[in-house]
Amino acid sequence: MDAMAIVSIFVLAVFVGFEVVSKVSSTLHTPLMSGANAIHGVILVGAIIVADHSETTLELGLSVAAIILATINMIGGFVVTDRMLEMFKGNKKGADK
Amino acid sequence: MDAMAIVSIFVLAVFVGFEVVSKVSSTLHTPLMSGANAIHGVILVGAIIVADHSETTLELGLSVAAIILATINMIGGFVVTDRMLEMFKGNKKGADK
Amino acid sequence: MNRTMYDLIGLAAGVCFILALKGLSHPKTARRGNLIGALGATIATLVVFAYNAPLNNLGWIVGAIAVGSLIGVPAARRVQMTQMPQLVALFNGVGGGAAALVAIVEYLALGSDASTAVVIFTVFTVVVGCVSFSGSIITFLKLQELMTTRPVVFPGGRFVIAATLASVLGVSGWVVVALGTTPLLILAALSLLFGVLFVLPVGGADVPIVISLLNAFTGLTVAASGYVLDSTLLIIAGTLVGASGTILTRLMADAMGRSLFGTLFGAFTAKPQDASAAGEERPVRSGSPDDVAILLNYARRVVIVPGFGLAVAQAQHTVRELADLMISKGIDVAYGIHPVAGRMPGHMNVLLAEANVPYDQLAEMDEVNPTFGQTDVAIVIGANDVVNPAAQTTPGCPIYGMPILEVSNSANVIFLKRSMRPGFAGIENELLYDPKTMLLFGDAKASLTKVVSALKAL
Amino acid sequence: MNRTMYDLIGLAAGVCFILALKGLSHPKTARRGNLIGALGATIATLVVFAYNAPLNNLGWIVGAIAVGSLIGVPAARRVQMTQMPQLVALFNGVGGGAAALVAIVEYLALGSDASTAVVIFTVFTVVVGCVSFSGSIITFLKLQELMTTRPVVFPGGRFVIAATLASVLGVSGWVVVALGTTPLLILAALSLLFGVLFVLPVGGADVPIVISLLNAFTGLTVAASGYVLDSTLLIIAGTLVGASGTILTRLMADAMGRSLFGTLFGAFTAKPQDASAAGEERPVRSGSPDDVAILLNYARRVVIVPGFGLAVAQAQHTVRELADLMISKGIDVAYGIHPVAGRMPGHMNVLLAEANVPYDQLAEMDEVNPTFGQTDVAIVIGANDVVNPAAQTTPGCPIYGMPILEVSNSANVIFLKRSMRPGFAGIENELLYDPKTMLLFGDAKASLTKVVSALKAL
Ligand SMILES: NC(=O)c1ccc[n+]([C@@H]2O[C@H](COP(=O)([O-])OP(=O)(O)OC[C@H]3O[C@@H](n4cnc5c(N)ncnc54)[C@H](OP(=O)(O)O)[C@@H]3O)[C@@H](O)[C@H]2O)c1
Ligand SMILES: NC(=O)c1ccc[n+]([C@@H]2O[C@H](COP(=O)([O-])OP(=O)(O)OC[C@H]3O[C@@H](n4cnc5c(N)ncnc54)[C@H](OP(=O)(O)O)[C@@H]3O)[C@@H](O)[C@H]2O)c1
Repeated sequence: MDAMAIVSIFVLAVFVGFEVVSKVSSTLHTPLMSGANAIHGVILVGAIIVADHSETTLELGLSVAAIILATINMIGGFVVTDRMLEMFKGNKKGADK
Repeated sequence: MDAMAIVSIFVLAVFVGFEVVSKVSSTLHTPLMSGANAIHGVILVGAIIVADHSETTLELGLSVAAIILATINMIGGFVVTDRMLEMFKGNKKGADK
Repeated sequence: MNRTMYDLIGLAAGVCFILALKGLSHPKTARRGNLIGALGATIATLVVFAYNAPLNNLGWIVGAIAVGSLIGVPAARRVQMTQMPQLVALFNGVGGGAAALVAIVEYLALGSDASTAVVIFTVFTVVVGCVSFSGSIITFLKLQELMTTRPVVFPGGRFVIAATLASVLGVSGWVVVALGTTPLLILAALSLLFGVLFVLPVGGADVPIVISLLNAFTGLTVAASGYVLDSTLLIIAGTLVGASGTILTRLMADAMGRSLFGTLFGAFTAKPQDASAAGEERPVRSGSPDDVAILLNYARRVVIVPGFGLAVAQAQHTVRELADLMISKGIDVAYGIHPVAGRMPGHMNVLLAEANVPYDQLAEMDEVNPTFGQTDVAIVIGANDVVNPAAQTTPGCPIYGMPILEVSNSANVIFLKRSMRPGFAGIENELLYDPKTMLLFGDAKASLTKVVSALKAL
Repeated sequence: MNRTMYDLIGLAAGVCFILALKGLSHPKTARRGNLIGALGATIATLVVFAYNAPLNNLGWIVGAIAVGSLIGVPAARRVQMTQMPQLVALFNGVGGGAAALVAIVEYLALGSDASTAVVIFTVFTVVVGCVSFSGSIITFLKLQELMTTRPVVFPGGRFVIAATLASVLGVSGWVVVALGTTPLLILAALSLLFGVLFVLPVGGADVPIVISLLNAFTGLTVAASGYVLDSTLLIIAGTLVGASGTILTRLMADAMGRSLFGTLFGAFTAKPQDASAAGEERPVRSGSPDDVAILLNYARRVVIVPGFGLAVAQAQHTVRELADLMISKGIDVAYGIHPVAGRMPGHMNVLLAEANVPYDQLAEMDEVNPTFGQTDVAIVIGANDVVNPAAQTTPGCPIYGMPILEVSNSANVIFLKRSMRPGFAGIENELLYDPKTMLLFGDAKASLTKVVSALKAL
């Protein structure tokens, strides 16, 4: 994909990121952070790709480590976020506020 | 630019468009519509490009017509939007609401 | 200038457009937003000149731009505020037309090597551009009241529309497969026709919604041209307008209490309506300025309901004078502002702001409706549809479902209008015949002036 | 599976992430949003397997994923609510670490044909990934209170930091120019060091802000890897997190009344502070549960200010019992909720929701502060920093500038805490020595139970 396309995508994604969260209420700061944190766990995809390409044991070793860490980030992140939000069930009304 | 990039750009731009206006107050509906309307006047760029490439008189004639219309859309659009908004000066306080 | 540079500047222009829309959706930043948009457009235009320099047909191009400016700027400068919406409609139409023309030229220039995608997008632009063009013209005629603002529906109309749409699609397919000029022109003609038929059945309050929709359409055509002309800028700008336009259309529909679906497919579902013709012979209670003055003088609370007529009569200053006078007499005065009173959202706010009416006297529909019960006099100045009970009582009438200002709950209702003619939606207003209603005929400004002096005299 | 398919599915995953963030920022949709995010991540992972099938080292890959899950899931399931923020910090750290490792592998695999851009982005990822990793670990230690939560500042510290940063940049340049493994490892080491030094001087309330910032950093590294690995998905996902994370960091800083700049460059500007050591020998007025009960019994209005200690003591049900009891006695009761009371925003809302405290009894800071004037008793349960006047009176103290609950305006203040130890920010609270303050020492739950029975007895 040519550089220009990537720049455009980057710029647009920045705007989406800004706009989408700009109105979040302070009650949701932590869950939102935690969710976003889980999202960057997709680096797992990158880790898998490099593991696939690894030739040397060093490369493979590092890739495997990367996969483990990325998985922890991704799966753990989504689970803990869900648990945080679960706790809000209590006061839907509150949440609406 | 490859098709994939274009699709990505399109999708992201859709989200930006949605998010950016989703909170507009009804007082601004008309100016916003008018402003957006002026923005699509950039088809002028397209009109200029085809005029540049025109070989036959027919093509040139149509392109020239396109340029005229696009210019009306673009310049007229921005001017009229500005005039609409000018009228809000009166009640900033109101506008803030 | 190299390609990267060109693209980067194009992207910058795109960002300007994003910031423009962002700004335009907040009152404080709206004006700056519009200017940023204009900046972006300027950059975009200049960079094309720079990148493709020297342009062929440069003279023609510059000349055309000059002509366009000479038409567009004065039109935008001179137009009356009350006519801005139809001007916007017109501008949107020409934009669509421009997109269609560009696409036609592209089509003519298409080599047989053109990818199917390119052909499809070109044809798409021609069709939607034409629809947007002719449709906008009709909305213009409606708002400008050069034709009836009421839904134009003829028996079997919806079948005609369906047929037209079908043939548009059919011919499109044909045009994509068999490149050819004649089929394309037929297609354009059919699309123009469809645009007309699509908008004709739309009436009254729905018109601005349709303008917004066509505006979004035009945006999409621009995006499509961007694909064909390989211009990221056009893709971004067009998509932005398409997306934001769609949302905006929904927001407008909600604000006017209209179902978007009903509006869009009204064309297919609309049945001929027997909206009762205006001005029947039925008794009404009309009064003199003095009668009005007396009513007001002994009121504790008065709600002023301004409408399109106030704008026509340019009576904003006079109405303020009256309000101040009443306040000085210790009467509790409020203006009841309906979201779609007038001809553009915010029309009344703007109008009264001109007369520096204190903002805290303006009450939005939701605030004011509950208070009519305690209101002695509701004085309706050049408004009609926005207080028409038919919106609640008469299913199938053009404004049915639109939330209204429930003036009929107040002890007395006074209408200032020139005649028994109906309003924008072209439907009879039962409230005019209500025993608690008093009509003061004449131009709003003239009537108000009389009322003021009468009230002073008391 | 062909490339287009792969890319399209990737884009779909990207859209999931957008929708996830969108959902997460509205209470009603937050949970669904998170699930959509998880869905996107799953899709993204599966499609890599499908597209590159058959993967080399498949066994290793699957095994690693299994191990990761076996570590991550139980950790996330078991963690106490009060410890979630540090777990998030930890997860963020490992994410950064993963990005750095991926980049290192890429770097090792780089042919001499690699474009400068690719090299630069790779190095960028290594650096920022390492910073995010070590920095997050430190924040974890701070929140877990495995190390002091107070700013760690040593004389000349800021020069050390500046020097480290400089050398990081220097070595980066070197690594970009002269591809080589050793320099890269040096760079990684330096970056790790910088991460530590960057976070050490951050104290108290700023910790969560820094976590959010590092979170945004990690996002950017992911975007960079996306560029190197030519994966649109990674670019979009990474950029989204980077952008939203940045905004979120600012919002958090505002909510806690911190200057973002101060937080970021605190490292460079922080001077050793003489935050007075906890627990000096000064007279305080401590009371018995009965004293407290009596005060409450004759109060007309009581405001309960919960803090971290309430969570530690898990006294939410007991406090509700007390509140209900007071209400039954006709006392007007409200909970004053500080935005950063506890250890995560919304911590108190969540805690009290567990005890089904009626939502309308929860008053946010801005609502409740003006009412302390008419409040007879403010009962502060396991809160400290959020009511510490030092935030307003002592420039340069770690929480200076943070808006607080102004309990000192109420006629009486009661503190329920176990000792004279300070709170999270580790600073003395003058209010404890205020004559109008009464301290009830002991675990919040135990004390509350006693107060309830005493109050019942009256
Ligand atoms: N706000 C928007 O965005 C927008 C846009 C497009 C359409 N619309 C539609 O426009 C309508 C607005 O309702 P509305 O009540 O404000 O206006 P209206 O329903 O159009 O009624 C205006 C009334 O003012 C009277 N009038 C006209 N000129 C006058 C003058 N010089 N002096 C005194 N009276 C005068 C007319 O009666 P006479 O002729 O007898 O004097 C007419 O009954 C709604 O149907 C709305 O849906 C709104
Ligand atoms: N909300 C967030 O997002 C967030 C995140 C990270 C940091 N922070 C920071 O955390 C702090 C929150 O302020 P805060 O007032 O809620 O808490 P705090 O300032 O940390 O004070 C907690 C108090 O509770 C007492 N305590 C602890 N365990 C107790 C127990 N079992 N029974 C009774 N009392 C107990 C402690 O005193 P004893 O030890 O004497 O009992 C301590 O004084 C702020 O500095 C904030 O910036 C907030």
